[in-house]
Amino acid sequence: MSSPLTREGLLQAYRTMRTIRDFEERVHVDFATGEIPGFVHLYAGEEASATGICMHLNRDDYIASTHRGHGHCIAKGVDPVGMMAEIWGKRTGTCKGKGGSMHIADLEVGMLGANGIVGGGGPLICGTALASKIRGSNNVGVCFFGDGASNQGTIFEAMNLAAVWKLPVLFVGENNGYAEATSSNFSVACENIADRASAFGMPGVIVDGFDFFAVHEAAGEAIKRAREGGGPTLLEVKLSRYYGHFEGDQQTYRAPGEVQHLRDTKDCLMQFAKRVTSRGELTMADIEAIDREVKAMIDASVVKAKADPVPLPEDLMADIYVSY
Amino acid sequence: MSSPLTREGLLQAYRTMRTIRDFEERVHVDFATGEIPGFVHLYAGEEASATGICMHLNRDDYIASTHRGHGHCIAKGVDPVGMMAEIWGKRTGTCKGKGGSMHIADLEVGMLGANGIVGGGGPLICGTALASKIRGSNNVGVCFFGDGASNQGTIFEAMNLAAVWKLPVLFVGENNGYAEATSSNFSVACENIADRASAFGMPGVIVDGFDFFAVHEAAGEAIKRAREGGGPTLLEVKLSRYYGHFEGDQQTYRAPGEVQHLRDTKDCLMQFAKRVTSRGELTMADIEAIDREVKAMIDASVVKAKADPVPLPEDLMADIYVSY
Amino acid sequence: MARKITYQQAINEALDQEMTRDPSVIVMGEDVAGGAGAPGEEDSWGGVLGVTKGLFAKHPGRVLDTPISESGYVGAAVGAACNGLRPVAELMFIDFMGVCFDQIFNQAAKFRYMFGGKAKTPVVIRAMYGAGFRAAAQHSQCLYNIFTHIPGLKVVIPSNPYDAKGLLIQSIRDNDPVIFLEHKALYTMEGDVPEESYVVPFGEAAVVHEGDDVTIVAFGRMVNYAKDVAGTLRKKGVQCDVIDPRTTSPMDFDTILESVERTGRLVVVDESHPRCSMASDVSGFIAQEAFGALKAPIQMVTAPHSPVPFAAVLEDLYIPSPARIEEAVMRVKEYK
Amino acid sequence: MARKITYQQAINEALDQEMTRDPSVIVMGEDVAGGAGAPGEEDSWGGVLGVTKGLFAKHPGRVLDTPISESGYVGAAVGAACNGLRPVAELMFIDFMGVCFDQIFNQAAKFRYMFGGKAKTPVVIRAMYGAGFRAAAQHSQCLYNIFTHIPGLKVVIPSNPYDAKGLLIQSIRDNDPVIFLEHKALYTMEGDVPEESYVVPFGEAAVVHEGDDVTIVAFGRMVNYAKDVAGTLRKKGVQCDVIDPRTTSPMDFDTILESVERTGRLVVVDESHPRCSMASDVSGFIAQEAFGALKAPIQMVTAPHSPVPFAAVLEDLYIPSPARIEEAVMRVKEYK
Ligand SMILES: Cc1ncc(C[n+]2csc(CCOP(=O)(O)OP(=O)(O)O)c2C)c(N)n1
Ligand SMILES: Cc1ncc(C[n+]2csc(CCOP(=O)(O)OP(=O)(O)O)c2C)c(N)n1
Ligand SMILES: [Mg+2]
Ligand SMILES: [Mg+2]
Repeated sequence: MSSPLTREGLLQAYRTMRTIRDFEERVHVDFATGEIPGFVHLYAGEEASATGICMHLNRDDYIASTHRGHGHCIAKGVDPVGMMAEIWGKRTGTCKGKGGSMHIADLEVGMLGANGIVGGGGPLICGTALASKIRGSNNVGVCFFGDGASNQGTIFEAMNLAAVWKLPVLFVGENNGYAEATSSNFSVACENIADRASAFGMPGVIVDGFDFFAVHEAAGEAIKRAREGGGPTLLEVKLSRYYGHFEGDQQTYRAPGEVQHLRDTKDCLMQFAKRVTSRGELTMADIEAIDREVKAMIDASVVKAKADPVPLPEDLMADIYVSY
Repeated sequence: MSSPLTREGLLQAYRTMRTIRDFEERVHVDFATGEIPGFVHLYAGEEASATGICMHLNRDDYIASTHRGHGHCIAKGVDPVGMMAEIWGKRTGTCKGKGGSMHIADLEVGMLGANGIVGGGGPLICGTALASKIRGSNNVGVCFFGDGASNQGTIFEAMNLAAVWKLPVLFVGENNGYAEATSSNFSVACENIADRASAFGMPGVIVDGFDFFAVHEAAGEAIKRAREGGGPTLLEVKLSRYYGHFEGDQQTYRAPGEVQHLRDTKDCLMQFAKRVTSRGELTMADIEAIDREVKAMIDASVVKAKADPVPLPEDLMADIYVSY
Repeated sequence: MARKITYQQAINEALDQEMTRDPSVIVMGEDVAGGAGAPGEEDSWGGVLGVTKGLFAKHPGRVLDTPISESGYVGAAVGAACNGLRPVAELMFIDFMGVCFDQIFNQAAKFRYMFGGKAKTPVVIRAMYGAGFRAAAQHSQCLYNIFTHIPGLKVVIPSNPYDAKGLLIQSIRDNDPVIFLEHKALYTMEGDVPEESYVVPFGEAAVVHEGDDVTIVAFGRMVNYAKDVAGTLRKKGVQCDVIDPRTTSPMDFDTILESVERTGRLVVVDESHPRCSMASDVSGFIAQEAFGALKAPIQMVTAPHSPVPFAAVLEDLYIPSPARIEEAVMRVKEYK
Repeated sequence: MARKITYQQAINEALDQEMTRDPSVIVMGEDVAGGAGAPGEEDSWGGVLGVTKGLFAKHPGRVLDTPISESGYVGAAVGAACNGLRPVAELMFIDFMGVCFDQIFNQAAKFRYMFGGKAKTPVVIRAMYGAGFRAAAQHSQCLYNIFTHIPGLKVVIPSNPYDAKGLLIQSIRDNDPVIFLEHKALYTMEGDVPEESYVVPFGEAAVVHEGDDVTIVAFGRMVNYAKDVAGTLRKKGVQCDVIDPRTTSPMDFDTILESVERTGRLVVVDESHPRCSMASDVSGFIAQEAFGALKAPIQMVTAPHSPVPFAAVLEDLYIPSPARIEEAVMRVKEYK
């Protein structure tokens, strides 16, 4: 299979995936020390999904994300430095420290928010897509949701609404096999999430979420169709999360060695690097340069986040309304 | 196709359908005089569905109904005399005049209520079925819902839940082509409601709702499977309502002559009578005897309803809680 | 200003004028475009009671029928508001909020705050509320107190055609999420309504009757009852201020405070159930802020702590009556 | 009575004892059975914070994991209650009520009334509420006022382990729908809890501190703050009654009335937003029923009209503090 990506594209893809990975690994470490407050859900392991999809998007396209939103944010172009400050609860954060990990949003880059409510993003993305359509632009909306969320009424309603209104939406069911501790084999009554597409008269596609190129290609087709007025698609991405549901989760519900095995054999960054270097599309030097660059950036983001000021008392009552 | 019904069964089927029809036609007439208060949604035209399905049910099986609930109530064994009084707002009504047309319920005969909330019954019926299952009885639950309701998140969630928990439930999508004034061709993104069954790993069956025998047979199979532990089924019944969405609706959204044509060519009572008499299963005398008997009963129910007392002031604060 | 139209027509006119003025205004809801896909007449319905009738033809492509998926389309309205539109979503009966409340109170209401001031969510959710139609427990509730509780929402309850038009135009132009509640029993109420466009600002109560003996604060349909009672009592020598807050969030507590400081006596009339209601909200506020001025116990006239009954005789008992309002006013007036 | 266990253990014990006593009691919710279908350990989780851990093995077939379909399973609990079970459904965070409110307030709450007294719906909906976990705007709300408003529901807010156990047992045995709210910051609170089964009746407030100068009514976690403040103030010569209503519906207004008639001064402490809150509910009631006894303005100490912020420094400002409670008590105490 030939890759439609340029060298720049490949570098960008790797940089994005590496940034997500390092961001999450670092949050994992810092959470353990007790310095990061609240509930934090890490995206490590799933990088190929957000990256392969969001590479097709412009600034004016929107995504709606989930509680596990850091990866989607970074892939859509939210500044990781601001994100880190947000997660640390600082005034310099993307949301001035008022949202935290579960509510990072940056409408300026088309990121409509992580969401503390499972399935909350489905209806919302129909709205951004409707606005794009009514304005006559060719922008699209992408809704990320998990296997657990695929059983939430809001997601079903959103799929039907998007189909009825022929909206330019891509529904991305990130099936990592678990909703908290509950298996998707239990909670999803049909075989695959993608099987639900036919209930809404839209195409359903399954893709290997460890394979950046597969995700990229499948998403590209669906997004192209959406931009051209062909309506919504349901894309199921099969993948795995490397950490617990949230930080602190002991994960005793998982099979022993489950994650290590995936890390060793299927990791998306590893596969990507192997493929592009073996084909001579990028060199190990390219890869390592990015690794260094990203590591430095993430380290710096934490140094900055730690040093940054916390919100001011007057922030408590600010920005509740535009006017009141 | 041979009918598994005895003479007694055929008489009962016809009596039930005739009772529903006459009940609704009479409410239609009395509503027009302004004597009946509130919102009233008539089931006339759809009789074969409620009847063909509920004939398979016992007293301890439950049904959950809709705003268009009179037919389901009568088919499940709620007393039409009490229902008429309820619709007239009388203290002798099934719900003591406190529920009205949209909330007739009689738990003693397994009727869990009409419902003013579209899609409200889906989750509820999962609950009655769960209770049956946990108790180890072989009782089932039947959820009636419309084509419009088939787009409501609660119905999707209920179908998934019933499948996940392998509950003895029959989901009956009564597709009469409209939700209020909106066509199901518009609102349901796939071809048939039954196509949605595969999204929940259950069988989906389509049946002609003007044909009592077809409904009866299809429902029989599904209910048998449910009783035997085979889990839920989605049955789509294609039918039509003869009156407006609610009483007062001018129905200008319908094609001219649409209803008259169906009444003339497909009416479920007409088809039923033709079939059983032509086969010699019942005689015209049998049919006419029921017609007379039902007419007298409905007439009497209205005479009684009109004469019955209205609720007492103290009823306002009665039965809010079991104890408070 | 001599033209008289109904509350329902005033709402239709506000929508029409705003859609004409601003192409980013869209309307969506069940049957608001008259029934999509149906074979008969176009724009047959215009919403369940015909309030949006005629908009579909005048504003092609901007009046959208929806499936019965309230979470879906109310959430879509919220999302569209984040992407530059000013959607007006019709939630038929406010009683249906239970199937879509999350999109309203956890999403729309909180975006601006959670996102550090970077979001703007100019969405209007219109719905009918209130008892009196023999529509029973699931189609007759008020529920405005629930929305009033939620920071980030604005809540509007017009009591007459003039306010309905001006407040709806303001709601559409407003940059925050607005819950706009229409009492179904007021749709046929007639009143003077200017033809041209105008706004009634939020957070400014109307004093619809003046007097120095007793302050009556009433909401929505109850304003009209209170005004009638005040008229009757004037003839009996009791002078009442009747205050219509018009919006419960923001709420013009200043006007109430000023009045109670003058009268020392307060009656609050609210069609809701009593617990944690607007009646208790106003009473609690005054008991905290104007205690020194109070000369009598505050009286709350509300519906009872019961679901709305179907039978006419019970529903009529359920709804606060002019007689009960008058009685409450006399009770505080005569309190020594 | 010497055994100390935590609030969380008390809840687990109540569930366990009732499930043992009555086979019609079942428990359902997300991960309450530990994570169905997963390949690892059985009963791994026991609900998101482990409250139901261990029940799965002890009560086979009666502790059920659910898909993330709150309308679906909460409604199923309601339906099962109509068919003879006594389900306890766990709605993880009360903030999620927005995706399933209809099944609670239009279905469960209204059945008995709408059906003319023929239904009985003994369902319990358990959920966490409250701020303090840095869980931000969508996982930190109180919302009990919303449920309190709805006729047909009962609402329970235990402030300590003893009450948590006794009230939960009562909730399960009760024949009406009950919203049972657990403050997440109280899960680790220890207290004396009898091993045997017992009930704390609904509608009976606890007076957790006694004094004749000022009445403090507080809810949930705030009861503990108020008690501490009362302890401090006692040393400073100010004597407070601290009343914990324990259930807000039914609500023991009598105990509050009796206290205010004695003290003439009232402070209400409520972790909710202020509008249409329990704070305003109690204040409004007293301003109507005990006006003659009041010697000072009622003071409401609540969270502000803002979503719950994430940053610790802001969340700490958001939550009513002992300092603010003390200040309010002193204000009413010193009022002339
Ligand atoms: C409406 C709602 N229900 C439940 C939760 C609690 N919750 C948060 S994440 C989660 C699991 C989500 O699983 P999935 O959709 O598969 O996403 P994943 O965590 O695997 O990325 C649950 C149950 C919630 N936040 N919102
Ligand atoms: C949650 C909710 N949304 C909307 C309505 C208003 N409503 C009542 S009946 C109805 C149409 C239902 O259509 P369908 O499900 O096809 O049933 P039918 O009336 O055709 O029998 C609508 C929109 C409602 N009662 N509840
Ligand atoms: Mg998952
Ligand atoms: Mg229909």
